Amino acid sequence: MALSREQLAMRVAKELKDGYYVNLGIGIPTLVSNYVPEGIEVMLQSENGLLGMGPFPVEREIDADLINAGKQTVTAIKGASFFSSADSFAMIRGGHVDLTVLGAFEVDVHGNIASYMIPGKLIKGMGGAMDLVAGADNIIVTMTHASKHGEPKLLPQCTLPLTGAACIKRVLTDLAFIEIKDGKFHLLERAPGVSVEEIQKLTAGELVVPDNVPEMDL
Amino acid sequence: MALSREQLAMRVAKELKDGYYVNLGIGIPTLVSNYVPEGIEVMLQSENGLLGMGPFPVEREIDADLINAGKQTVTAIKGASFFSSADSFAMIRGGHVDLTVLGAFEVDVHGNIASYMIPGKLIKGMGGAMDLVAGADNIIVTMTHASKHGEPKLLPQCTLPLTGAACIKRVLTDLAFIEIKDGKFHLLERAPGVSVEEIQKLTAGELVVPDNVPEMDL
Amino acid sequence: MSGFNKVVSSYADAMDGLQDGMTVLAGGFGLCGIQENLINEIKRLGVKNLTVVSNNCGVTDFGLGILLESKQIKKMISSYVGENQTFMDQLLADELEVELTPQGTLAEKMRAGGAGIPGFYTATGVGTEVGNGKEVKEFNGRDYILEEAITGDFAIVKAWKGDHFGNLVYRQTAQNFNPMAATAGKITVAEVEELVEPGELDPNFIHTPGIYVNRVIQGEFEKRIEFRTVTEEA
Amino acid sequence: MSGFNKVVSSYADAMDGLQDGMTVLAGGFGLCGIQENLINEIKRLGVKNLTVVSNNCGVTDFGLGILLESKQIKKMISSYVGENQTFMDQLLADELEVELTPQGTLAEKMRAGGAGIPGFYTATGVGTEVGNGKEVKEFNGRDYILEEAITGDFAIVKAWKGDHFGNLVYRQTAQNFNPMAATAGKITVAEVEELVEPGELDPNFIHTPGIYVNRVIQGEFEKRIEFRTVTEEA
Repeated sequence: MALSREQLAMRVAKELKDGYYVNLGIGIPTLVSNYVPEGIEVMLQSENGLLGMGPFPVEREIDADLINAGKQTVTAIKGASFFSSADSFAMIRGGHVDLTVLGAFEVDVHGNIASYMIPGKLIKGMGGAMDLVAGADNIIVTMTHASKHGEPKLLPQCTLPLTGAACIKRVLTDLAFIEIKDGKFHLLERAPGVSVEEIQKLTAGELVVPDNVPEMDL
Repeated sequence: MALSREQLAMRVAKELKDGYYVNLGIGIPTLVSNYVPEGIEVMLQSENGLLGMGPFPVEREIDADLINAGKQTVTAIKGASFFSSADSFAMIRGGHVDLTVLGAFEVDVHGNIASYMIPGKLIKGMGGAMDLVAGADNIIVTMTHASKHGEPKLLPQCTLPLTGAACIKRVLTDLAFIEIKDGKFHLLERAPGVSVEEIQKLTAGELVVPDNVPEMDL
Repeated sequence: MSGFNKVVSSYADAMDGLQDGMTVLAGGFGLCGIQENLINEIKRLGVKNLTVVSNNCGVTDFGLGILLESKQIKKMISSYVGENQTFMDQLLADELEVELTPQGTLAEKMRAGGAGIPGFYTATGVGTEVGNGKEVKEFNGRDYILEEAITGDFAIVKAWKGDHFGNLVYRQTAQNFNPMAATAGKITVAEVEELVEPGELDPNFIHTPGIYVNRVIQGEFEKRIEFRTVTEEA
Repeated sequence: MSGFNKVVSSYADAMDGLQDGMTVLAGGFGLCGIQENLINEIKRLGVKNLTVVSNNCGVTDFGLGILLESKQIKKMISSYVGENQTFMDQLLADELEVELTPQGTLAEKMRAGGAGIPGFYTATGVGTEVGNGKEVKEFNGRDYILEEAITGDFAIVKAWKGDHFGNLVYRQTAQNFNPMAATAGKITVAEVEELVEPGELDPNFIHTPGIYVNRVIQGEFEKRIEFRTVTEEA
């Protein structure tokens, strides 16, 4: 079975380590904060100028001055700090964030990522995504393995305008956890009950499949 | 009579305008703050991270955390702000300071200034002087017209390592107020009782002398 | 009156001198920390062909979006312009130019503009359309592109508290792009929630020193929220 | 214990890992805002051939000057090194390398190092010895030189207050180079006057967010004054 959005978030959460500063993109990545493992503390960075983002506020806590990068009302935890956008991206560009999780439209075997524009259809802008992929060493891309119409999103070469070149090493889809190296996709884990053949069929870029591909532990 | 240090400061103070942000270098420039004209307010910037520098503290106000760029204990006036060295030089380099007053060893007809090093003799470093002369549009150099041994310091070409190239337009010495343009010194004013001939004799770079050279109003 | 009293009493005075074709830098992120009344004044003035540098462009009927609606903006330099259908429509109809700029690069370009840094290198955008036509230089084995500073004829910023010297402090994530915009305008106008007495702001914790600010005005704010997300009370 | 408790209890732990030949960035301006006890610990460790990046080098018997005295420093990158005779002596005797760097450029190089900006252009130093051998580029008709970022194996900073997350606030002009140094060390160690409870520092006014700080220690400070200048009481 393909992973649900919540299961994707659960699998990503297993990559968290105690003391990590983490930037979570809009969508599935945001859900990761609900599954931080017991005994581990992480601090969330929101690129609009907040380190130490907390959960959504209860009604009476709502504050127009306290939002996340998705423009949603949020809270700040004890130990948080607020700062300017220049300072926020100094953190990001300077490689101080330990883990970045973000979505994508396409990823290819060279580690390229396309996530911000579909020419002629969707022109919203890259926001902070280009800075995030350029500044982070440790990135996990989360996305569905294929489009609604069954078109692969793991490609030999991205077709959409790139968000970043040669910067992605790990992709978690609803079907598989994949590493990118030496110009190939390497299958690390498969979603529970999903066969290697299914994954292979929906992967357009070259996929290296080891003898044993364990199921994900969620 | 050559101007005293206090008189130099008094003459510079006449160039202050209401609302000016001013950076005063160590030595004579510092004295300028004692002669701010009536009805005019200026705010002093100290490049170690203070806008709104006040006078020296009385004994009981002395605070090791509150010093000026000359490492002297100072005070802060109402409306002051403290900031980092990067933010301080952003102000300076970005041209936000209205007037910079600093000393020099030599100035030449091209507007070059040498003020920080005498090879083999004095190696203290440029501190903030290079940033100040590069960042300011409006600079007044204050110095003695000649060395103790009578050697001119207004030269056809600086002989010492430069602090800045082609950046100085106005020099106030103990003998004269001089403008630099078109590769020449232009005599604007002379110290009370000092003759044009005396000034001419102690100026090595080409000096343009108009028909009428008024005495300074102090 | 001292040259350091920068308080103006009307929005007309606050935006005096703004003309057709000028570049305006605006702080704010989405609808958070925006200069609600200064933007209204720009609309009232009716100046045209503005270049507006701002991370976003408001929504259709609030924030900078109202200047799109009135077709006063010729060009936007922004990182993200979703959430605004007018924007999309004008862009697709070729009525609007847009220069999409990565968010961190945009923030740094404004900071550079204020700090006398004409250009800097960043890895952001290397190998993408953002890098097209830009100089590439290698440092320590990695490629970086040259990005140039941005300055504006006007900068408009929104602060929490300000004093008559122009010292400003921002609140929480309403800070965002405001401090950088403040440094990079030839004329910087600050709209504050609360004008406080001189000396009331702690000099240790001023976000924007008054040297950057030319005019200060106290405003009334709606503070509209774009996405109201809540947790159920336990 | 949480991964965000960065408090160490001994100076040995604070400087653990410092080795011969490393680069150390140090905040401070003159003797103001210096890491008195971290510097003492470096002396105690006896590590040699250090490159030290700091605006000044203390005085003969206090601050970084004591590491000159003990000949632990191979190279200084500074803007101003007057006020220290040992420095002059070692320099003239060729026992010490020095890279004189304009103060604003030095501050910006450290900021750039922390901010992932490998290089930037500045007019400071154009046409002087500082510009020798550096790339010159014209922007809007003026020449600028390319300056490169500085980072360090260690950064040592001194703050007024800090919490166990590593959040720091500085006091008055003791801020100076400390915030930039904090961002540019692989390992950043903060010596604070007062360690406060989590939540005690206002999140709106944190000078250095904890993300930059690896270790925090509370110290006792002498706070020596270099030039004691006073006004007579009226």
